[in-house]
Amino acid sequence: MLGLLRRDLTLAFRAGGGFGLSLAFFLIFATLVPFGVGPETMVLETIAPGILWLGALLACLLSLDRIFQLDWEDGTLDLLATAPVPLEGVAAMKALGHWITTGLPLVLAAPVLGLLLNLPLPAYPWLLASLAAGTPALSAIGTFGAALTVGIKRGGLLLSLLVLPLYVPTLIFGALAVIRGAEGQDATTPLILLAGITLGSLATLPFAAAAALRVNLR
Amino acid sequence: MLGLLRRDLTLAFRAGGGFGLSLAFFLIFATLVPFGVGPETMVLETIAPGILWLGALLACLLSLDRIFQLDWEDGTLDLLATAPVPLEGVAAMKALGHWITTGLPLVLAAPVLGLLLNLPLPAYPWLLASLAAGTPALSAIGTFGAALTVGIKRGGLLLSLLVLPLYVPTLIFGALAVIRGAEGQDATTPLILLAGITLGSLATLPFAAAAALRVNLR
Amino acid sequence: MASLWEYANPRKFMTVSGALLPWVWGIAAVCLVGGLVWGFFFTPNDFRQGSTVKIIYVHVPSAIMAVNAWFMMLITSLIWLIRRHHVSALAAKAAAPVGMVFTLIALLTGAIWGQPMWGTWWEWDPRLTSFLILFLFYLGYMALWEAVDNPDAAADLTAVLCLVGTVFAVISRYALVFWNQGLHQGATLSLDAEQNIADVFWYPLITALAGFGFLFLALVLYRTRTEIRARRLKALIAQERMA
Amino acid sequence: MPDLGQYAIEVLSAYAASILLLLVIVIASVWKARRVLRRLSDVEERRGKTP
Amino acid sequence: MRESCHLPLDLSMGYRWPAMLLSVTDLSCARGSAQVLAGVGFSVAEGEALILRGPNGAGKTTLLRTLAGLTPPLAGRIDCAPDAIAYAGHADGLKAQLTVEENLRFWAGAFAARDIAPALDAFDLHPLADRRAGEMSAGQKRRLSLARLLVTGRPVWCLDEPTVSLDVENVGRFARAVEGHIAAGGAAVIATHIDLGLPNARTLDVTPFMAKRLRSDDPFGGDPFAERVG
Amino acid sequence: MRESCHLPLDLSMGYRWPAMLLSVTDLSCARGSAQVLAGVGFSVAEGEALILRGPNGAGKTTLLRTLAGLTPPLAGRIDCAPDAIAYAGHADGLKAQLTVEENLRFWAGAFAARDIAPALDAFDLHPLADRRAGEMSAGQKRRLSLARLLVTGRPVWCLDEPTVSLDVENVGRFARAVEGHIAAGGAAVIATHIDLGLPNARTLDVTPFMAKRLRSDDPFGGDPFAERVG
Ligand code: HEM
Ligand SMILES: Nc1ncnc2c1ncn2[C@@H]1O[C@H](COP(=O)(O)OP(=O)(O)OP(=O)(O)O)[C@@H](O)[C@H]1O
Ligand SMILES: Nc1ncnc2c1ncn2[C@@H]1O[C@H](COP(=O)(O)OP(=O)(O)OP(=O)(O)O)[C@@H](O)[C@H]1O
Ligand SMILES: [Mg+2]
Ligand SMILES: [Mg+2]
Repeated sequence: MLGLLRRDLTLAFRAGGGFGLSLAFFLIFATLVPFGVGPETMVLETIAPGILWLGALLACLLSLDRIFQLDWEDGTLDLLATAPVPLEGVAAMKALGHWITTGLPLVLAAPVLGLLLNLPLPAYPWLLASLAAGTPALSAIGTFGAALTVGIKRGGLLLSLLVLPLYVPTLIFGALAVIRGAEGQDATTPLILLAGITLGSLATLPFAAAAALRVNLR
Repeated sequence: MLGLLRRDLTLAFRAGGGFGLSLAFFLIFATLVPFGVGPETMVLETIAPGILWLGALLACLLSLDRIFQLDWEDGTLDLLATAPVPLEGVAAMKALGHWITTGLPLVLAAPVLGLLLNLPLPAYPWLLASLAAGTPALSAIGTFGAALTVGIKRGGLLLSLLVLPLYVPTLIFGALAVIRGAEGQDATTPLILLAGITLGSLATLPFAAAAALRVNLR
Repeated sequence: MASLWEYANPRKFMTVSGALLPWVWGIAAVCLVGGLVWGFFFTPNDFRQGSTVKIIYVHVPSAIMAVNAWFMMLITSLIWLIRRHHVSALAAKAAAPVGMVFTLIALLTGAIWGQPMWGTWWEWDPRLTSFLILFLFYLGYMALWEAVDNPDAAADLTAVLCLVGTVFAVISRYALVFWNQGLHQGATLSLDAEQNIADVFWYPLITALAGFGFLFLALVLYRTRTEIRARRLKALIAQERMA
Repeated sequence: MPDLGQYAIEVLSAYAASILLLLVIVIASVWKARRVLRRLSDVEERRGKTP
Repeated sequence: MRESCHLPLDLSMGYRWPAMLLSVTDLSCARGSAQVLAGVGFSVAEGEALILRGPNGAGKTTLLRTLAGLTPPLAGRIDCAPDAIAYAGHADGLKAQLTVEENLRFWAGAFAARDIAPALDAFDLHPLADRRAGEMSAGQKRRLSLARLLVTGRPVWCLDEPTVSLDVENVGRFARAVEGHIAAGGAAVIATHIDLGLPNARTLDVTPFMAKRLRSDDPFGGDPFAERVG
Repeated sequence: MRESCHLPLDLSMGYRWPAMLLSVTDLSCARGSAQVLAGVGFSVAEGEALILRGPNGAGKTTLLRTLAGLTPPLAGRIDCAPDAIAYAGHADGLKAQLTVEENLRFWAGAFAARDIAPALDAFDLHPLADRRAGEMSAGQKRRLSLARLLVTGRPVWCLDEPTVSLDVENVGRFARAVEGHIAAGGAAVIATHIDLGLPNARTLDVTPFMAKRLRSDDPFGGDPFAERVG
């Protein structure tokens, strides 16, 4: 199972594997927002926390459909299902791999992006903490969604549709933590709730994902 | 070549084909923004034009990588390249098909979405006009990006990275038209510029896309 | 003139660039150190901007060279597309990271300069924003080179991207000016002498500019040599694998 | 050392950042050049032995 | 439906397998929502190879997927030790960006095998070991996907047209690999249309088991909507 | 490199093709960045079928892709009328969500053919006409992708392992389709490892043309990085 994680990471680092691209997307998204919204500093400051979290969420979303799709297309998933590894473990490893390649870079680069959107200084630690606590949930939920839609051609948008509502609580608490932080308040409560969501997703969703995979392989 | 368009549309309408999903994505995105940004009407009103255009752009983006990917994987693209249809025509038809399945529904549904974000009343005609004039450019640019990255596994994020900077002018003029409209001003100039970009992209990018396809098929 | 294309032969390029490089490195070092030391230590402060005016000696040259690097890539890409000279494509590949670093320097020094001058690190001003877009173009261009395995295909695709990207960069710039009038300075280095800044700032500035220019040249030559070797290495490894 | 007045931090950090970035690109280039050259000469040598 | 066989031997060691490795009784299989096969019964003992034959669309792939546990059977039973089956289908499960060796190592890891050298040997993959899977010809890829079977360490091989794209020499290698496997006490169920060069293999034609889809009594085999509902 | 042949006949009508449909002189082909074949020469006349043989990895697929114009040749010339070649490779270009008939109609449209009935007949696809391509067995899909050749109306078929997954009966159908095509004045170049039942076909073994990749004189065939760069 660690072999699976290692393989996925190797694939991500190989040419065209997509490591770091979520970061690039996030960067681009954060730069595009002012183009749409207009350059007024005040408005940007108000919406910065929400936009940053939205960007993280979308960067995650864009890479979801490849979690299982490639393995499904080339038959790897069939073979993994018959191999002596539990599918739950496969799903968990896939989620972990996804987080390492998309969530982690976002967490590390978040401060730079905050700068672009004029995020107020006191919000930075909260941005970092909330991203660190929340992005694993995004990966876990996304893996579940990807498992549901594996095998559906052009499933990308369907996947977004399924996953976005599930992302709402994470988004709300994540953004709330940063907003509170930006206003200089304490944001421990939303952060704890966020961590709760993450732990809950990590504990249960791999099982749901494995069940969905089994159905889709039939 | 019209056969290609007809086939693509049939595929889009069949189960799992993805028609209407861009709309659904747009809808969800528009509902998520208030969660991230907070529900203050005033802030929402200010950012509504930009967010609407951003949503359209992202909905487009999410469906781009499938424009050529599936045809490449199953060998259809090889066969089309040897068929008596010019690849430029193939690229143009693909762009048109993409616009009909993603751009057009957005244009038609834009008023509803404006409502969700408290878009000021005078902005509606400008929203409609700018989306109608601008989304074809998004599809044409996106088709070019998709042709560049066809054949690259997990090319989705690379594609976004390549395409997003190209989207900037469209986004700026599109959002500007709506912003001016929302302020009750005349927005003809950005609209004309938008139409200019669209015409320019439609006239030149299919050739660039065909060149990229030829390279990728080698 | 026909003989100019001979330098696109890898071997010829290697000999010529090998001979040139020490000189280019030398001139680059002299101009760069000279210009920066002159600018930093031996120029007066501006009466309005105070000592911050010294930032100009890194900001402006890097900004100018960042744009020029893109133009150089555009031209080499065109040469590759039209005349299929491999070295030309590799030179474009070699220039991209250098251009990206120059862009980054311009962005960073601009941001640092913005704090005392405009009271903000970042402002969505057309000049600044189009530089950010340029930065993104560099990123995308480099990512595309990395993502495509076959070197010739990668050269073709990135060349097409460079062409299309240039057009859109120009449109973006225009769009941005339309969108926001901006805070940024106008041209300082115009040929029209009336508008130019005072000579005390001007001479060290063009020395630093020459320094950045020669550094760019040196880096591109040097990196192109590396790319040529890497290309040969790749070909040899492929050959061994096939055997 | 010239007197930089109240903007000392800005000016110094601008110069430091620029010089740092220039060093990064130069060192990265040299590093990559060395690595490629080493690997290339390995391979060429191997080929030279087994023609 | 899938049950482990009730034999006194310890199956998990993998050194000595019981005589009957796989036996199938009155099995009905479905693909998508339609029943494809009905009443299939056969058994495969240690040291045996069974060739599945039948025209295109007869249901060989469906049967093999059911045996491998990827599709649940509609009816009937499959008696087989748990985790005894190694399946190889039409798709080959290779990653284009990984080398031959990396691909094999990954599967060796998944099946807790230690050594990939015998697998590389069996299909003469040593010269290709550092080649990326995406840069190989169709037959070379197929050899790699067959080599995977040797690292699974599983007694029953269920193979779906394994020799597609293989040249004569490699079909021979494959036959030797199967013979080696069954000589070591394994078994194989192989669907194919061509001659594999396995003279001692039994053959099972699936044609007689093809479900008559318009049979009036039970056309959909277990579909609850097959009866008139209103 | 690719040139139309200089024959006085009007080729575009498709009723009467000139004697020599395809001729290849001293062709070098590359796959990825490595040269695979060198010095290939052959020609195929009207009414002829040429079987390409060679071990896995010899370069059959590479040669066919070069003939079809998908990969530019490194050197040599291919003399052939423009738009004369119909290519069918390992991938079959079918859309899983479209029915058999819709798939065929699409290709018929792309090649400006009027009628798909003969193609359906030739591979007995009428009973499957309304089935979605995704819901067919491997052999049924392959039949559909072969039927596509009949709607291209092109004189030279370049086929890469066309009979993969086909049962004996359908291999027979394929052989008859090829015979009918060449009897009507067409030609075929077919790479395969098995016997196709085309007794009159010529055979070309590509093994002698495999590029000696470690030859010191011209290891890369046109790659400017072949010389030592210093
Ligand atoms: C992040 C912020 C900034 C960026 C990205 C930026 C970018 C640029 C660019 C692209 C140029 C044009 C070079 C050319 O001629 O091609 C430039 C020149 C210049 N910048 Fe900035 N700049 C920034 C901030 C500032 C600030 C805060 C100041 C001073 C108040 C400043 C002063 C200048 C001056 C004096 C020039 C020379 C003008 C000329 O020769 O055209 N910049 N900068
Ligand atoms: N995904 C599917 N959904 C519904 N029916 C299917 C599906 N796949 C195959 N079938 C049908 O089920 C039947 C059995 O298919 P199967 O793939 O098992 O045949 P096969 O014996 O393997 O044939 P081949 O020799 O062509 O591979 C066929 O009639 C086929 O049309
Ligand atoms: N994408 C690729 N990149 C680099 N080399 C490749 C690629 N595909 C194939 N090759 C190599 O090129 C050579 C010729 O491959 P090709 O596919 O033409 O062989 P083939 O004769 O069709 O073999 P098969 O019978 O196995 O299909 C092989 O040695 C193969 O390893
Ligand atoms: Mg089958
Ligand atoms: Mg082949």
